[in-house]
Amino acid sequence: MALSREQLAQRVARELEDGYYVNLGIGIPTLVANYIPEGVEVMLQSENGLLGMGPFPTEEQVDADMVNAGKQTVTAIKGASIFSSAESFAMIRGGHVDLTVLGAFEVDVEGSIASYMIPGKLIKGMGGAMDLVAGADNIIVTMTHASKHGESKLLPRCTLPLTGFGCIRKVVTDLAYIEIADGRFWLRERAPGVSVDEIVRLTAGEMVVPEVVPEMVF
Amino acid sequence: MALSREQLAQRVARELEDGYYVNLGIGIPTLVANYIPEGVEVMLQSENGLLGMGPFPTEEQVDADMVNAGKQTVTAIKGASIFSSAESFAMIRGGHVDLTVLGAFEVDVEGSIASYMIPGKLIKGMGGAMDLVAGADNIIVTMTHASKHGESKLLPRCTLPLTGFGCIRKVVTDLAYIEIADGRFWLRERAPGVSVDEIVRLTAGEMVVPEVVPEMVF
Amino acid sequence: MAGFDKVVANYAEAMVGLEDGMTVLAGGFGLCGIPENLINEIRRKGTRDLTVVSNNCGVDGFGLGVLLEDRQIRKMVSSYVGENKLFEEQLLAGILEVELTPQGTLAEKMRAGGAGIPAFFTATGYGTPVGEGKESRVFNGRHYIMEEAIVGDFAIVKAWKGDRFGNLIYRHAAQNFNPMVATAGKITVAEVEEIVEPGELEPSQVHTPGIYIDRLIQGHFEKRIEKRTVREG
Amino acid sequence: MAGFDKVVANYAEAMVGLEDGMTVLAGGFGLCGIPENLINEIRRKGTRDLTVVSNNCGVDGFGLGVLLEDRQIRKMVSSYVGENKLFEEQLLAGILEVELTPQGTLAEKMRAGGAGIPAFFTATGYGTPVGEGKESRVFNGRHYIMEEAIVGDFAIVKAWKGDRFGNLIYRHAAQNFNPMVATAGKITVAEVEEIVEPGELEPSQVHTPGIYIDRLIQGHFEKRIEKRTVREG
Repeated sequence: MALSREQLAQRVARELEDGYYVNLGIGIPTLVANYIPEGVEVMLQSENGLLGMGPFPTEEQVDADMVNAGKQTVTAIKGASIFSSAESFAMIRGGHVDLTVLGAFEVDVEGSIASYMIPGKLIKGMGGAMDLVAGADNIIVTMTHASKHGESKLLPRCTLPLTGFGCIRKVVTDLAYIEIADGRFWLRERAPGVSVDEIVRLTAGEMVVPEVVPEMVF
Repeated sequence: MALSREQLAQRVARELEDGYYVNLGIGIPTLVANYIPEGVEVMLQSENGLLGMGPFPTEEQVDADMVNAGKQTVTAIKGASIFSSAESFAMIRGGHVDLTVLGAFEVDVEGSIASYMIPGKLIKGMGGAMDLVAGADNIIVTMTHASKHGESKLLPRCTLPLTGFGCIRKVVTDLAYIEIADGRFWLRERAPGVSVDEIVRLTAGEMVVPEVVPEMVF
Repeated sequence: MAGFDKVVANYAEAMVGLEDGMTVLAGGFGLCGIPENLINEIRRKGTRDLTVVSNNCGVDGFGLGVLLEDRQIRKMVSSYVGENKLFEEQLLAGILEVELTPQGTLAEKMRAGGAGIPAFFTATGYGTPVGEGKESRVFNGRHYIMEEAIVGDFAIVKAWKGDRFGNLIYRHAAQNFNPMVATAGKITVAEVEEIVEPGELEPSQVHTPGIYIDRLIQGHFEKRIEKRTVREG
Repeated sequence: MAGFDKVVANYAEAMVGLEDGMTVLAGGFGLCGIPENLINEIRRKGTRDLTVVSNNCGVDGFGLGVLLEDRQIRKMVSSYVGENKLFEEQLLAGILEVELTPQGTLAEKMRAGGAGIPAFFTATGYGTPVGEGKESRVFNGRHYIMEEAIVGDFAIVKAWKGDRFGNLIYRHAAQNFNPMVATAGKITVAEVEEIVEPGELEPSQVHTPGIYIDRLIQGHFEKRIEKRTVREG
């Protein structure tokens, strides 16, 4: 069975290490915060200018001056710091954030990612996504493996305009955990009950399939 | 008579306007702070990272964490701000300081300045001088008009390594107030009792001499 | 102006000199920390053909969105403009131009503009539509593109407290783009929740030194919330 | 390390991993705000062939000057090195190299190093010995040179207060180069006058966010004054 949104978040959360500074994109990546493993502490960075983002506020705590990169009202943890957006992206661009998790439309065997623009549709903008993919060494993309029509999102080459060129090494889809290296996809894990054949069939880019592909356990 | 150090500072101080942010270099420029005209308020910038430098501290006020660009202990006025050296030079390089006053070895008709290095002597470094001359629109150089041996410091072309290229428009020497424009010096004022002839004789670079050259009054 | 007192009497005075065709930089992120009254004054003034540089364009009827109603904006330089119906309409009708700029590059372009740095290299946007037509170069085996600084004719920011000398402190995450915007305007106007006397702000805690601020005004703020998200108390 | 607690037990632990031949960035201006105990630990450790990037090289017997005594520094990158007899001797003897860098360019090169900007343009140094051999270019009719970023293997800074997460606040003008140095080290070590608990520093008043700090230690400081200037009380 394909992973649920929660399972996707759970699988991504296993990549978290103690002491990681993490930037979580909008959507499924945000859910990762709910599955931080036992014994692991991470600190959330929000690119508008907040390090140490806390949970949503209670009604009484709501403050218009306290929002995250998704413009949602949030809180700050003890030991947080708040700074300008220039400082925030200095932090991101300079590679100081340990892990970035974000969604995508397409990823290719070179590690390029398309996530912000579908030609013909209205372009709303890339926000901080281009800076995030260019700045981080360690990025996890989460997305469905294929479109509703069965078209693979793991391609030999992205067809949509790129958000970043050659910057993605890890992808968690609803079917598999895949690494990108040497211009190929490497199948590392499969979702429970999903066959290697199905993953291969829905992966358009060249993929290396090891003899044993462990099943994820939840 | 050639101007004294105090008179040099006094003459420079007449260029101050109300509301000016000013950076004063080490030596004679520092004395300018003693001659701020009546009704004029200026704020002193110190390039290590202080805007709103006050007078030297009393014995009781001395604080090792409160120094100016000359590494002297200083105080801060009410309404001062303190920041990093990157921010300080952003301010300087970005042209936000209204007036910079500094000394020099040589100035030439193109407005180039040499002030930090005499080949063959030990080079101690340029500190912030190169940033200051490159960043400010409005710079006043103060220096003696000629060396003890009568060699002009106002040259067709600087002979020493430059601190800045084509950036100086105003020079106050112990003999004259001179502006630089169109590749020439323009004699604007002379020190009390100093003849135009003497100034001309001690100026190596091409100089335009108007019919009337007013005498400075102190 | 006497000495360093930057306080002006009213909003009309705050925006004196703003003319048709100018470039205006505006602080704020979404609706957080925006100079809402200065924006309203631009609306009232009716200045047209503006190029506005701001991370977003407000929402319909609030923030920079109000400048769309009388078509005062000709071009918007932003990283994200998805919150605004009127924006979309004017864009599709071809009466509004947009230059999408990655958020971090936008912040850095304004910081550079204020800091006298005409251009810098960044990996952001290399190999993407943002990098098209821009010079690229390899440093230490990695590809970068050259981005140029942004300087505005006017810059408008919103802070929490400001002293009469223009020293500003921002409140919480309302800081966002305001500090860079403040440095990059030929004329910079700040509106604050509270004007205090010089000496009341701790010098080393000032976010924006007064040297960047030309005019200061105290305003009342609605502080509209764009996405109110709460949890059980 | 458990979670984000950056506090280390002693100075030896603070400087673990420093090796011969490395580049060390050090905060401070003159003797103001220098990481004096971390410098002394480098002395004690005897690490050699260091390239040290710092605005100055201390004075004889204090600050970075102590690293000259056993000839631990091979190259110094500074804007001004005029306060030090031993420095002069080693320079003239050819056992020490110096790369003079304008003060603002030095600050910006380290800021760029920490911010992922490999190079930037500045007018500072154009047409001077600093600009020789560097690419120059005209923007808006003005000449600029390209300067590249500086990144260090180690960065050592001194702050006033730091919380266990490494968030730092500097005291008065002891801020100077410390914030940029803190961002530009592969390993950054901070020593502070006082370690406080997370939550004790106001988030928007933190000068250096803890993300830049790998290790934190509380020290005792002599805070020697370089030029004591006073007026009548």
